[in-house]
Amino acid sequence: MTGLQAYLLLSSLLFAIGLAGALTRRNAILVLIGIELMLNAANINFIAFWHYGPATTYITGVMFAIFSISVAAAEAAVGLAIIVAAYRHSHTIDLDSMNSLKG
Amino acid sequence: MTWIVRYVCLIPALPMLAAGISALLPQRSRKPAAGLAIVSMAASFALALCAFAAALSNPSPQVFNFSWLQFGDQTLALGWLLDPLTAVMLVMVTFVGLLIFIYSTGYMEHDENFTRFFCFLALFAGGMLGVIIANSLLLLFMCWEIVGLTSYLLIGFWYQNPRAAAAAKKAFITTRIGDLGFLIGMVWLYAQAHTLLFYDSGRGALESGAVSHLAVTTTIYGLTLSSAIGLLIFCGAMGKSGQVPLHVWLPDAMEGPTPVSALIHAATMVAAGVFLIARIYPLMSAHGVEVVTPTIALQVVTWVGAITALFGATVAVAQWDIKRILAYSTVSQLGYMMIGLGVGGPAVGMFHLITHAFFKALLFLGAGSVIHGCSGEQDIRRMGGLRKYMPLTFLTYGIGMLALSGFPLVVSGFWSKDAILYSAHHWSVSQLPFYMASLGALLTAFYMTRQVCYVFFGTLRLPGHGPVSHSEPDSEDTRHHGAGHPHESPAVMTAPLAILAFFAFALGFLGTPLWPWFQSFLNGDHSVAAEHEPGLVATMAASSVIALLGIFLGWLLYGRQSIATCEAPDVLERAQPQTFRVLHQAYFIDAIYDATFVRLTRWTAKLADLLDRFLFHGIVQAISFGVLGLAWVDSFVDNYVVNFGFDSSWRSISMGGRAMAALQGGRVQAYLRYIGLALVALVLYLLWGVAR
Amino acid sequence: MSISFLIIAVLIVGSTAAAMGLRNPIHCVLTLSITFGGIAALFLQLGAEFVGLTQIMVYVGAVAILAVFAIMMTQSRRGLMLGTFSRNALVGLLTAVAVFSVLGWAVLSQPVAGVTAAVSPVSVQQIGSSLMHEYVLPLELIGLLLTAALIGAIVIAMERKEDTE
Amino acid sequence: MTQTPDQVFVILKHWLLGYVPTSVHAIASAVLSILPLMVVFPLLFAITTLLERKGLGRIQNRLGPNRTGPMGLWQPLADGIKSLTKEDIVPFTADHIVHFLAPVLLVVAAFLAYAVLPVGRNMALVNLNAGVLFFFAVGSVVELAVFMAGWSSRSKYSMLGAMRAIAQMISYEVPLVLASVVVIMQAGSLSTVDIVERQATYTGIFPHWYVFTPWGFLGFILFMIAATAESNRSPFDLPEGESEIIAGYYIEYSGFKFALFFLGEYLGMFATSGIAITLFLGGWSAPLSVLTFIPSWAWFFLKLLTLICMFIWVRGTLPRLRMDQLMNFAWEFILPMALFNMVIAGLWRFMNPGAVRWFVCAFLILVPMFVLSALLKRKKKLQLRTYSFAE
Repeated sequence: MTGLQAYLLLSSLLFAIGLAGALTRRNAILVLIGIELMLNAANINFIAFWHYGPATTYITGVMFAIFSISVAAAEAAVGLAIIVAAYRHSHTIDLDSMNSLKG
Repeated sequence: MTWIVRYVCLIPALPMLAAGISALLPQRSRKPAAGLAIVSMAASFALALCAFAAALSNPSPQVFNFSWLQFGDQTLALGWLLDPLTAVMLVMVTFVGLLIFIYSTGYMEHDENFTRFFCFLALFAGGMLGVIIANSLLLLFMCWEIVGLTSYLLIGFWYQNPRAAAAAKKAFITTRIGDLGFLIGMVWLYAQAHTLLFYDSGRGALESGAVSHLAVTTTIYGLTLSSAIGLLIFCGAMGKSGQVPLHVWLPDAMEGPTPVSALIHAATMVAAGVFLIARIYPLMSAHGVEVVTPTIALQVVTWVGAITALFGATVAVAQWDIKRILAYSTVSQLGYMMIGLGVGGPAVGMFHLITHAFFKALLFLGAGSVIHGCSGEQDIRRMGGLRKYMPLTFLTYGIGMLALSGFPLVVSGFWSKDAILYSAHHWSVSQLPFYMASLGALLTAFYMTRQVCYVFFGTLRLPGHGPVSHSEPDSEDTRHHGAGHPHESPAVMTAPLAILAFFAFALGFLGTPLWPWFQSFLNGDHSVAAEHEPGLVATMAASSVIALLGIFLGWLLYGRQSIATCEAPDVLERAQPQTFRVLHQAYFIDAIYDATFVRLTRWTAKLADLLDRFLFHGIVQAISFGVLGLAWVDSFVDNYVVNFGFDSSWRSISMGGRAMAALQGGRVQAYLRYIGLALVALVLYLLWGVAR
Repeated sequence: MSISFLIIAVLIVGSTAAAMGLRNPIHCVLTLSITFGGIAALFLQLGAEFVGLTQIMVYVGAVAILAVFAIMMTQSRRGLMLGTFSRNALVGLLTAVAVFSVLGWAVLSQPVAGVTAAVSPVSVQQIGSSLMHEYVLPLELIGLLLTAALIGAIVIAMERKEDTE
Repeated sequence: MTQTPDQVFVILKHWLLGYVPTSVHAIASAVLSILPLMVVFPLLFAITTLLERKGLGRIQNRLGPNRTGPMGLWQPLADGIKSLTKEDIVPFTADHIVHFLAPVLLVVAAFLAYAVLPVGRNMALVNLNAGVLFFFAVGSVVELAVFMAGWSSRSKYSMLGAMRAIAQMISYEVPLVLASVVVIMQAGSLSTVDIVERQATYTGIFPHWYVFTPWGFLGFILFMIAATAESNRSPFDLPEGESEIIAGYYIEYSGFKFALFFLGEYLGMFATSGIAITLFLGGWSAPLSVLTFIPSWAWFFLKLLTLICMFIWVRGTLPRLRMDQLMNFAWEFILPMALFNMVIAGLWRFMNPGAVRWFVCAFLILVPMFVLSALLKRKKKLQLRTYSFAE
């Protein structure tokens, strides 16, 4: 197993754990966090590919990670705001009981 | 390239910026709006002076181009340029504009839409300056349209007044007719020359490469391409500069505030057409190698100018409204400029443009001062004797009148008009324009004298004032506080008058035949040498005589005995009522347009309406009935044949739908699960593809 | 593969598993911040200093705190939650396992050796200048996105007053 | 460059390293660098507590501690012994692990911040490429520690204190970072060492400290205000306002853990002061070129003590703010000013050096300052407060 493969394996494990969390948790906030973890796993891939890429002077991977972090921050802010608003509406953040579009 | 060329674009940009900012200001912030406009204009003036200095030291066109947008392999470039023509116009427009802005703060003081007024005024100035600096016909056209728009807005500034609104619409539509020709010409030029830039280091549309190509290619009726395109563009200039037959909007435009009339419809905007012709003069005058007579385009320009000059002068003789007289005078003078361009080249036409801008702005502002003083009265029959009440206005107005009449040797109007007459006299095609112009000059002096006599001499005939009702005209009290008494305007209005009067005097000496500095500057050679050409003195003498004769005639008919009452008919009206009526109605051109074009349009509209109502409506009805019948048949078939089949199929569809709906249970995690499974499938597919 | 990588990897995986498996959501977030720190350490180890520090600042300093706040604000009034895991948790877990096995197979089956040349850590100047040159449009877009998210989050989460019509 | 008194600690370290086998060279070097910091700053903490109590006493027209030792000099020692020997009380319902980890994390984070502080010439622990960013990244960890402390205690007071503290820290972290961005713009580097070296040059005898520019001065003031709020010190000490919520988030701590919180807070204050010195006050550089014979580390600590005295002075002078005032001040004054300051700094960079530049920038700063403060003042209207988020 090479260095790059180790990183990729770690990131796919992280991705899978994040996915598992997002799929199994009831708490909407934790589902969101699972998705954040998946994004982080992707970031690890970017950085790893940059590091093991042909030339580290091409910093596309780094830039991509930075942009991805920014997007993730925006996503977290809006997602949590939506959850808070939904909680105010239905007094629960249990995803199993939040399956109706009706108010 | 000096630094100023790069920053020339600031000259129009500053007023536009001021307009944009003041558009956002609330209505009550009058001072900031006016201050913004004036400061921006002053800054533009300063920049224009810098540009002028730069052009003085380097008279060849200096350009700054950039590509604006690109589609396919075509690039549309915009840019601006600095050459003597631009520099002269920049200084004139910014200077006159600045003065008029200052004047307007006094004139519009009581108007509730003061802020809007200055916003429009600044936008106008920006557009006009944009026209001047444009190095691309496209940019010029854009700014041209801005100017047209602001003209519309300003003529209709008092839009509550239906006549002003109508005048605004008229101006807009009439100029648009001309602009159509302009647009077609522009498109044609682009198709032929593949560029709309004027100067582009050898590749521009006005430079020898493109021009020589255009000048030798002929199109319909043996016209050269350059002439045909030039004539189309001239259509735009005709609309903007009020040449016959598109002049009808200009007198009506006097419904706008007087500073607007001065700025737009006398000094600058109407001159834009002349400027445009001067700008594309290389195109207009381009001819093949063997032909040396003036091109068809220039001949058309000359003839249109001559007709306009004479037309305007004759009509102005028979007007009562102080501003309409000046408006028709403007039409006439624009005709002179066109003659000058046609027969003598840009220098001659532009010289008259510049001098005219100053003295016509002066006259209009003077008229505004008179109107302001008489509380809105515009009919010269109801004025009279104002020289006692408004001495400063009278003095400056008199100077303007002398300049317009071409009083010999001292005023600027004489020199510029003389140059035109001289060139016309030497025109190789025909002498007729010379005689028309001379007659026009005679009439010009005549009607100006008439107007001054009516307004400033004689006795006061304002309604509510008997001829002698003002017993103590000089007492301070009646002067300033009398409700209907004429009074002198505030200093903020008279100061610009004085400045303009000075220039109306002095500018002429830049272009006398003895020292033709202006002409040589515009033509680009620096040999400031007096050229003694044959017949020069004779022409000068002739034009002096004409002017003096006109003034004398005017004084004879109107000044000798003072006009007593406002009901008294005009001297000419008494002598020739029919002719006077024709002239007063401006040859019934408006009526003719009403009877022909407008009625034609109405009839076409009515016809279309009738067609719509009966023919098309009938067809539609028939079709709808047919469709209804078909539908009835169809519904029969539907009910008894098709429905059965559909019933069974919708059942299966709704079952499928229910099955699909089960997938979308509203549970987010279920969706995420599908995505995860899809990801698995995708990766497997990709791997399988690689493995194969 | 170095020792430090192994340590960090174990830390990350352990804390992530805890974050996704613990009962108390606050504990989840706290362990999650360990994960974020570990990922930042991974970035630092790989020479992406700026990204690593940004990771800490954004995730530990902002996202984790935000999540904590959200949890505090949504603490159910009816007491404890019905349960930690949803009804279909097993299916979800199986899906995740399937994803991991497929991804892991993909990683291991491909000969992605990568180049292990001398690594020069990316400097902040480099990032800054490329943000201002090549990536200026994405930068502007991100700025717009963040502004929109800021305003949107406030608007969404703001409590509307019922009594004002 | 290598004056002996200036570089005495560096030389000492290298001398000591000579006695260490090369295999453990790296670790030994790290230990030798870290250990002095871990000794010096807690010592400074001890001195500061005494200084603060004495100083506050003087300001409040009383004597302050004077019983232990000559003039009360042994007071810190006594305090330390007392807190070490006190019983460690953990609430029954508390989340034990988190309750234990919170003070540890706080102190660790505070110590980590010193890694990038250049306390003297060649005396920065690491010269990180993104040093300033590192500082702020570590600073954001403190928030988590505060939350852990407040939440794990299962007490309403501590929870409220933690919420207040976090809200305040987040609000003031934005202007804190923005105020320092101007320096980064000017220096063109995120490395603390580079930033100090940019400032350690002289025109005549005057140094090029950033505080001597209009934007730098404004940035320094904003930074100090934000730093005061960030370290929860008076007048921004709402999270631990004694009269309202007793001691805030560490109300349920006692004994040595309480002391750790105290230590962590003071260390945080030193660290922010240190970074303020680094960014604006020229770090270890001497204020006049003729004074460079005094060792650089001495200058750093002199400046640090000055700033600490300033903190004490402010604490003794200003009353505590109300929560809404605190938030309004952050979002309506400091943040816009910081943003505006960035514009000014950009302008500064593109104008020609000279007095004109100085005056133009100063003028451009003064105008929005007056406008914003007038706006803040105008809102001072007495009315019933409406609570939108506290239920």
